[in-house]
Amino acid sequence: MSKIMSFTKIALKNLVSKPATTSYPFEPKEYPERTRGHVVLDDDPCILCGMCMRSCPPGAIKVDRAGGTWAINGYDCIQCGYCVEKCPKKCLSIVPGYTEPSSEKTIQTVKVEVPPPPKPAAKPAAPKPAADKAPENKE
Amino acid sequence: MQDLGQDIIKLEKDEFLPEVQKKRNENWRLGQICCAFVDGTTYEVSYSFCKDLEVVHFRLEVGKDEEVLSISRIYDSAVFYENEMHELFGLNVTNMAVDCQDKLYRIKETTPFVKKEEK
Amino acid sequence: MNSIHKSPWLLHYDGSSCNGCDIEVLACTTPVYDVERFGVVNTGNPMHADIFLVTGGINTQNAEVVKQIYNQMPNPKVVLAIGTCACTGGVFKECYNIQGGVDTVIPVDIYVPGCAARPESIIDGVVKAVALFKEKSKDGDFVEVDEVPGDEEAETEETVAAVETEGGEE
Amino acid sequence: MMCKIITVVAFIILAPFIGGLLDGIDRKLSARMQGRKGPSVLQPFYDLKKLFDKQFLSVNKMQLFMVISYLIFMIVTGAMFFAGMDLLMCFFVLSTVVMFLILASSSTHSPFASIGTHREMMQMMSYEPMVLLTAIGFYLATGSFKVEDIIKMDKPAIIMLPGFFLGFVYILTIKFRKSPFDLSASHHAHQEIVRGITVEMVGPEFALTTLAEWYEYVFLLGIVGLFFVNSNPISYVVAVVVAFAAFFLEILIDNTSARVKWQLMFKLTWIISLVCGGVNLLILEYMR
Amino acid sequence: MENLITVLICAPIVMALIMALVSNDKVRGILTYLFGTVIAGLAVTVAVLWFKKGEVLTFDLPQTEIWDHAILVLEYVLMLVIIYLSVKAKKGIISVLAIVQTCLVTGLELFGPKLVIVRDHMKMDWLSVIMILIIGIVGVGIGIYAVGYMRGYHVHHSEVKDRRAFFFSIMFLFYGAMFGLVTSANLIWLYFFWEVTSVCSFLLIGYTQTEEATNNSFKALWMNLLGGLGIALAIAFAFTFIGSVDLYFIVKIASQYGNQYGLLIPIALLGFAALTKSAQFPFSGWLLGAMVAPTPSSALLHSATMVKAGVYLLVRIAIAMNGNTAGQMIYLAGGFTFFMASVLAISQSDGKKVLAYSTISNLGLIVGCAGIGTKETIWAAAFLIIFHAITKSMMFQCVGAIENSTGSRDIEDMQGLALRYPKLAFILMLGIAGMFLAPFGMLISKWAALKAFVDAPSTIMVLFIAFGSATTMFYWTKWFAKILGIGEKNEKDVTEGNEYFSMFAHAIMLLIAVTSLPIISIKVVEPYVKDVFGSAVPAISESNIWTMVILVSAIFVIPLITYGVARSVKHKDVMAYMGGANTGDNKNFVDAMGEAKELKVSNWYLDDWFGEAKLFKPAMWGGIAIILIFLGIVIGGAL
Amino acid sequence: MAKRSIVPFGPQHPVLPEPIHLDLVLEDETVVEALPSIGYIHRGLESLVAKKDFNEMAYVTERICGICSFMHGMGYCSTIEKIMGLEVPERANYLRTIWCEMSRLHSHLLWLGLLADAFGFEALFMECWKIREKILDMFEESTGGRVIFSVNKIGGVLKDMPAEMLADFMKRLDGMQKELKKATKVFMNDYTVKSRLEGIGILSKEDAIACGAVGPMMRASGIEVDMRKTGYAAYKDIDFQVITSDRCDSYGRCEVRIGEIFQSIEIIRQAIAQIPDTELSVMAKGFPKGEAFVRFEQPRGEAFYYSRANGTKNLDRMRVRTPTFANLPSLVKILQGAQYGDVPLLVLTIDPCISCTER
Ligand code: SF4
Ligand code: SF4
Ligand code: SF4
Ligand code: SF4
Ligand code: SF4
Ligand code: SF4
Ligand code: SF4
Ligand code: SF4
Repeated sequence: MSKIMSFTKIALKNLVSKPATTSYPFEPKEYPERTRGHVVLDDDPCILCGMCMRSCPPGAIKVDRAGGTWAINGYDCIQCGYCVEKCPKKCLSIVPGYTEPSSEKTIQTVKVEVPPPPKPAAKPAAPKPAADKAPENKE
Repeated sequence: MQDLGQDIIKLEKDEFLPEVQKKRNENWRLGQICCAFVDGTTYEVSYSFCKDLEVVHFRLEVGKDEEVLSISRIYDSAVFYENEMHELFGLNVTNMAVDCQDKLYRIKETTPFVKKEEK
Repeated sequence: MNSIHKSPWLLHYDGSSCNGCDIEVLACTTPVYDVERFGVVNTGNPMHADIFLVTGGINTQNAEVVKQIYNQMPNPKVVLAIGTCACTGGVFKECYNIQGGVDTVIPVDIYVPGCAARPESIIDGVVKAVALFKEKSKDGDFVEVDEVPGDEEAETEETVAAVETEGGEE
Repeated sequence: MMCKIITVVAFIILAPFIGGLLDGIDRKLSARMQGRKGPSVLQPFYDLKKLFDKQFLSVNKMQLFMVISYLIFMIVTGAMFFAGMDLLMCFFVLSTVVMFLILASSSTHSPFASIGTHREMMQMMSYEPMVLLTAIGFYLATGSFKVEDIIKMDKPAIIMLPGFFLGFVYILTIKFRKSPFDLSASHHAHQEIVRGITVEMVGPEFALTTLAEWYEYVFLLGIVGLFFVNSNPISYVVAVVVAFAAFFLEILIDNTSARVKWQLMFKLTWIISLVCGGVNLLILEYMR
Repeated sequence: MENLITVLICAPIVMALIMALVSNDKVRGILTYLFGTVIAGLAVTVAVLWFKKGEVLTFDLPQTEIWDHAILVLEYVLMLVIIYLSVKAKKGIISVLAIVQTCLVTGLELFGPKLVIVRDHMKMDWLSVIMILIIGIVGVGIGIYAVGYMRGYHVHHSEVKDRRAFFFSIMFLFYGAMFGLVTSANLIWLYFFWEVTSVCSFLLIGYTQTEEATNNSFKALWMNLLGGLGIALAIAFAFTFIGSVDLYFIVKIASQYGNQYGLLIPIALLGFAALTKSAQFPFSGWLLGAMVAPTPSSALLHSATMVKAGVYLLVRIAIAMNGNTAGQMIYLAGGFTFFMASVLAISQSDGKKVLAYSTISNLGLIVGCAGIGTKETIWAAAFLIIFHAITKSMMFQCVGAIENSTGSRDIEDMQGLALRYPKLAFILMLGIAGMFLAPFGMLISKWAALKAFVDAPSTIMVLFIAFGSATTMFYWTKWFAKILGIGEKNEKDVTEGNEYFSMFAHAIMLLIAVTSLPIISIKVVEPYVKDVFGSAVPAISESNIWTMVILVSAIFVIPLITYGVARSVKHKDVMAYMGGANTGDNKNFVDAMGEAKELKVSNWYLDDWFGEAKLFKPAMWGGIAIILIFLGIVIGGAL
Repeated sequence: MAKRSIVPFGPQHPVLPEPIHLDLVLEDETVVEALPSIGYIHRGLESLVAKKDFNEMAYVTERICGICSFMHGMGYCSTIEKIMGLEVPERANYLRTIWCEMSRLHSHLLWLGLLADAFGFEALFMECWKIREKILDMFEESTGGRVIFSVNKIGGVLKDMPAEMLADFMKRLDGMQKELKKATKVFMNDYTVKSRLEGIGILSKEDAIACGAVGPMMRASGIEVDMRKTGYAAYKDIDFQVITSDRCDSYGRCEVRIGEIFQSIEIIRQAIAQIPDTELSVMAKGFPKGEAFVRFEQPRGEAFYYSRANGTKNLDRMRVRTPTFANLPSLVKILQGAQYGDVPLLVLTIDPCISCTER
């Protein structure tokens, strides 16, 4: 039983009803809460143990113990969440909102102050900026 | 024939081709061929045959400089697997129906799964 | 080159991606994201394209292909690397057959990260690319890519050196 | 005479705008039929401007020369039609026009262009009989091949030519490059021959081809209208409405069918030409 | 005039004898130029002198008696020649045809009843003059071309025995016979010249003496003898029932009385004879087989001589076929042939074979026009004959020259000819454009024919034309497209000056003919039509013709301008698109094994649809059916 | 007088989103010879086992392909689970089943769309992909990713789908089913569509076995094999019939996949109704040692996973034999004598996934 133009009904219905198209980018997109957008570090609990660096499949995270920095290359991270799972301190989380496209592959670096284990910290840590708010951009 | 568990049946080289032919005659499909290079000395080559929901795996152990006979004259579709093994592992498969001359994937490295020194 | 502003035609090439990013690129053209709203046409023909979307990393075989397609596109043109693989090689960068991101063979203008890159992100990338056309002139920076650029520094030097003289047989 | 010149000038100046707008409407309506928002109706003009601004790359210089000739002769065809000249001659020149397009594409020695070229020829072979028959139909119905005489009849030609009209609308699908007969130069990207006949046309060259296509749109819809135009001024309104309806129908067909292969196209088109055109022709000749 | 015509007919025959004796190549060349010039001059003189008066002329040659007897004797000679040749080739059966018809005609002449109406043996009118000019100019052009061509031919084909003296001799004989044919009013004379052309073509086709050539030449012989039999029967009928062998008289009374008293039978038989000569289905085989001969003979057979004899005769008797069954037979056969041959041409890649099918197809159109037999169709037919003769001759010469230079006449090997051999390509493209493109002559004539068919009215012919034009377009277009592509530059062109002379002369003639179409119409074709029908209208209005002429100029001028524009545009050369697999030039791509592989782009030949294997037999049977059915009706109707 | 043309088809070709290359030898438009070549996507990811530990490999295998990403992750995890003798909790099995079937749904819809695109039916392509977006939304809501999910781990799954979510999904699937009925009718009944599918690319039952065809390709040649019937994950508890077709042509392949779309919805329905409440995963302790083959049914057919572990964190060998790899010989077979216009269509009827084929 062949028909010609059997799609007509659907086509005409589509023609008169509202298109399925989103209004992005004119209106922001709302993401479901589980969306894996990018990894953020809560630098407070981080001990710069480097577990995340070692477990990250593409090697997007660099933990510099000596320099006291934790850095992520958002252009290398595959949002797998393995670092989040592995972090012993549970200080990583993966949240909605993707790394913005840009013409440079910037690395976000967060200064992490780890209280040296033997002695208490010399200086009380000033309130740390959140990773995604004030990243230090480095090539 | 030696059963390694997991339905893997170890075959000696001389009983290999007749067994494969038998499978073909009984209308089994060729499921896959897989090569692994273990202990820096031997290739373990596994041939899987399927029929309906059944599966059996034949296992050949091949020394690194030994040759394996191609089954591509029994199963045409083995050509892809065998060329792949030759290109990636350097396994000597002889008498292939179609020899791609290591041009299946056209990679830069030779036999990346078996490092030069190892071979 | 503001005219491209309203009519960016794109060409998609799948380097060695896992399809994740490809189907997201394709999804951009389908009803829910419908990039044709912005005048984007998925041309499939390098000769007609303004924007080159590459997904996936670069391997031995596709390096030549990517270069060739790039060279076939008329100026002005921009290149978008879509997805983590195209940006850096991603999870596959340690594979024996992966050279790295797209920028190892042709100059990349915009990196769109994500694994897979989301349609929204791709749209953002295209919007940024379109903005770039304002800076690119028609004949000025025609770059013919012949050699695989080595390190970053050498790359810029080489591309400047390779500016083509225009005008065919005149 | 003055009137004719004005019409021709109007055609030459306005046709690209009408054609482009039709193209825009086509894209908008198609998008909506597909459940998308679609581009602005002015999009084709943006595209055209962009194409003219692009760098000109060329595989073979011969191509540009053919493409320009293609455009000019397309304009000539349309102008001849709107000047009220001989319809059959318009069609003959039209096939010369298509020749230029074919030569343009084949001059590149490109595999996809080549297949596109052959499909274009196949399309031409398929629709050509109906095109000729249409002109003959008008002649039989009105006693003249001349457009200026045809529009002076007291009755619209469609009364005598329903079969020819059907056949002509049918081949319009081929001429407009619409699915199911969008074989040689796919307006949709994902085709096996890439862009077929236009694959090697870059920037300005492609723009010229597009422009020629717009002229062709207007010319072909003019012929659709010709079936309805007569000495009654209202008929012009009817003609415009019908032309639009035909255009809408083509869009709908485009969006509700798969692209068939040339074999089926060829067979169907000849059969339909023979049945629609042939039967109508037979009846007209017996009525004489 | 009488003397002039005598010279026109006799001079070539004398020259033929001289040529047969010349074995030196140089001398032969010089003689050919000389004789050719003489013949062309004679033809032009005849035409000019005749035009001064511009009216129908009937006359007898001096010493008609002698001519009559000579022809009688020569007919027997011809018969003996045929018997000898066919027996030698073990095809003796063919000679039966010759014996029957010769005996029939000569028997009637010697022992038959006395003729009631005897008129002059010769007649000259506009049509004869057109034909004389075609033979004299186009035909001689081919002769001049042949000098260079045959030299090259024997260099390439060392296996073929050099019989050039014979070749040129036959060619000149051919001219003479053709001149005689188009001026004879007496059917017996006409029949004689007709037989001479048949034998000449047989000899030319068999020139190379290969097995294929011999077979094909005999095929041509028996088919044409079958046609001769048709004329012989027509003569017999005219002798016994009408009492006259004057062609014009027979036509006249047939057109007046229609199928009463069986007057249509000789017309139908003559028509049948013409069908064989003009290679309509089912008799197309001989013309296709004629391709084995060296190019000049193909050109001669296809354009100026032989096949034109057939359509000439048809146009002569056209008025007697208007609106009757004989006409139906002819126009159906013609229309059918036009369509089928153009369809078959699609599947051919041999350039000469495409030309052959195209000839058959175009002749079909002329035959169709003649079969309808109205003023407009005759107008169209006359123009078709003119344009076809010039264009086809030019194209054959061109393909021959291409074959000599490239070693192949296959269309696929003509890729990018425009860059490789610009001059030859120009000729070829002009020819192709001339064959089917608006606004060239063939198309104008076809247009006129179409209009005439609509008015006739003949639905079936309209449909044949509508569909046949579409297929015609397909095979020409793909050839055209091939020539214009990208190709290697700087190949050696071995074409000689005399070949180019002839080709360019043709090209110029073609352009003159196209641009002066309105003048030819007013001065030549319309008077002829008026003479035959009593009144004349051109099939397409004059304003349209002028528009066409303007378009012709446009089609040269516009591309010239755009070419200039295109050249001055700044551009950058790139490679053609090959999906990213290009190896760096436009000729190779990276293949599945990672190596460079040459790209090949070939035309479509659609063998499954239009191949000879598929369609040739049906076409034959279609032709046979049409002829048998209608001959049956004509003869049955008379009984 | 047919003359041959040689046409390079791909690697960049708009009708094939993925790069493969064919040397096509054509007579007019008839394919007289087709030589495929691959390697444009070959990455060599199986070799990554030497560089990544066996847990990380779960994330690498997911990225073998962005279409049935979930199944790749699951397949790989099952081999390790088998080697280590881990009992995956039932709820995880059910969740895996649901995600598998959702993957199949989105994959088949994607395929239908691309098929429509290959035969030039743009509106139908758009319709299929429009419907498909709804499944992607469900994926994103349940796993956080539209195409790559990262919810598999060795020993179970990482995320749960709460009952309300499942109920909501089911409701949406019911709605989708209606739309799908209308759209798939076009594939099955439309004259122009049928002219492109019927009798095109015949692969007889015998050839299917000889070429080692798998999945819908094989089932459309009348062979009733579906790995889900082996009862991995939760399939053992699900009642379903293997869908086959005896047509052996492209139409049959389309028919089978359309049947499976509705079947998938039905399987999800059953799974949601029966899903038990247990843990989501079991802990894997120590390093695996041993080897295991696992077979399961991806949208494109049967896939093989093989792991060989030596008791360290890096495996000796991991191997995937994906369905497309197995279907390549069938493709070569059906391309012979095809029409050029059907080439993309035939390539599509095996539902190629080159990315997983070349790894
Ligand atoms: S314990 Fe370690 S991770 Fe936690 S807050 Fe202190 S330093 Fe950071
Ligand atoms: S983020 Fe977590 S894993 Fe990474 S260094 Fe800090 S504490 Fe360690
Ligand atoms: S406790 Fe965890 S993070 Fe710390 S050293 Fe051990 S493995 Fe690394
Ligand atoms: S999400 Fe995955 S890729 Fe991204 S940083 Fe964490 S481990 Fe690395
Ligand atoms: S082509 Fe395929 S089906 Fe045919 S024999 Fe070879 S492998 Fe088997
Ligand atoms: S970035 Fe991720 S999704 Fe995209 S291609 Fe690479 S692995 Fe696939
Ligand atoms: S799996 Fe391959 S064929 Fe299918 S959509 Fe993805 S890229 Fe295309
Ligand atoms: S078969 Fe293809 S689509 Fe399916 S998971 Fe593998 S790679 Fe992906």
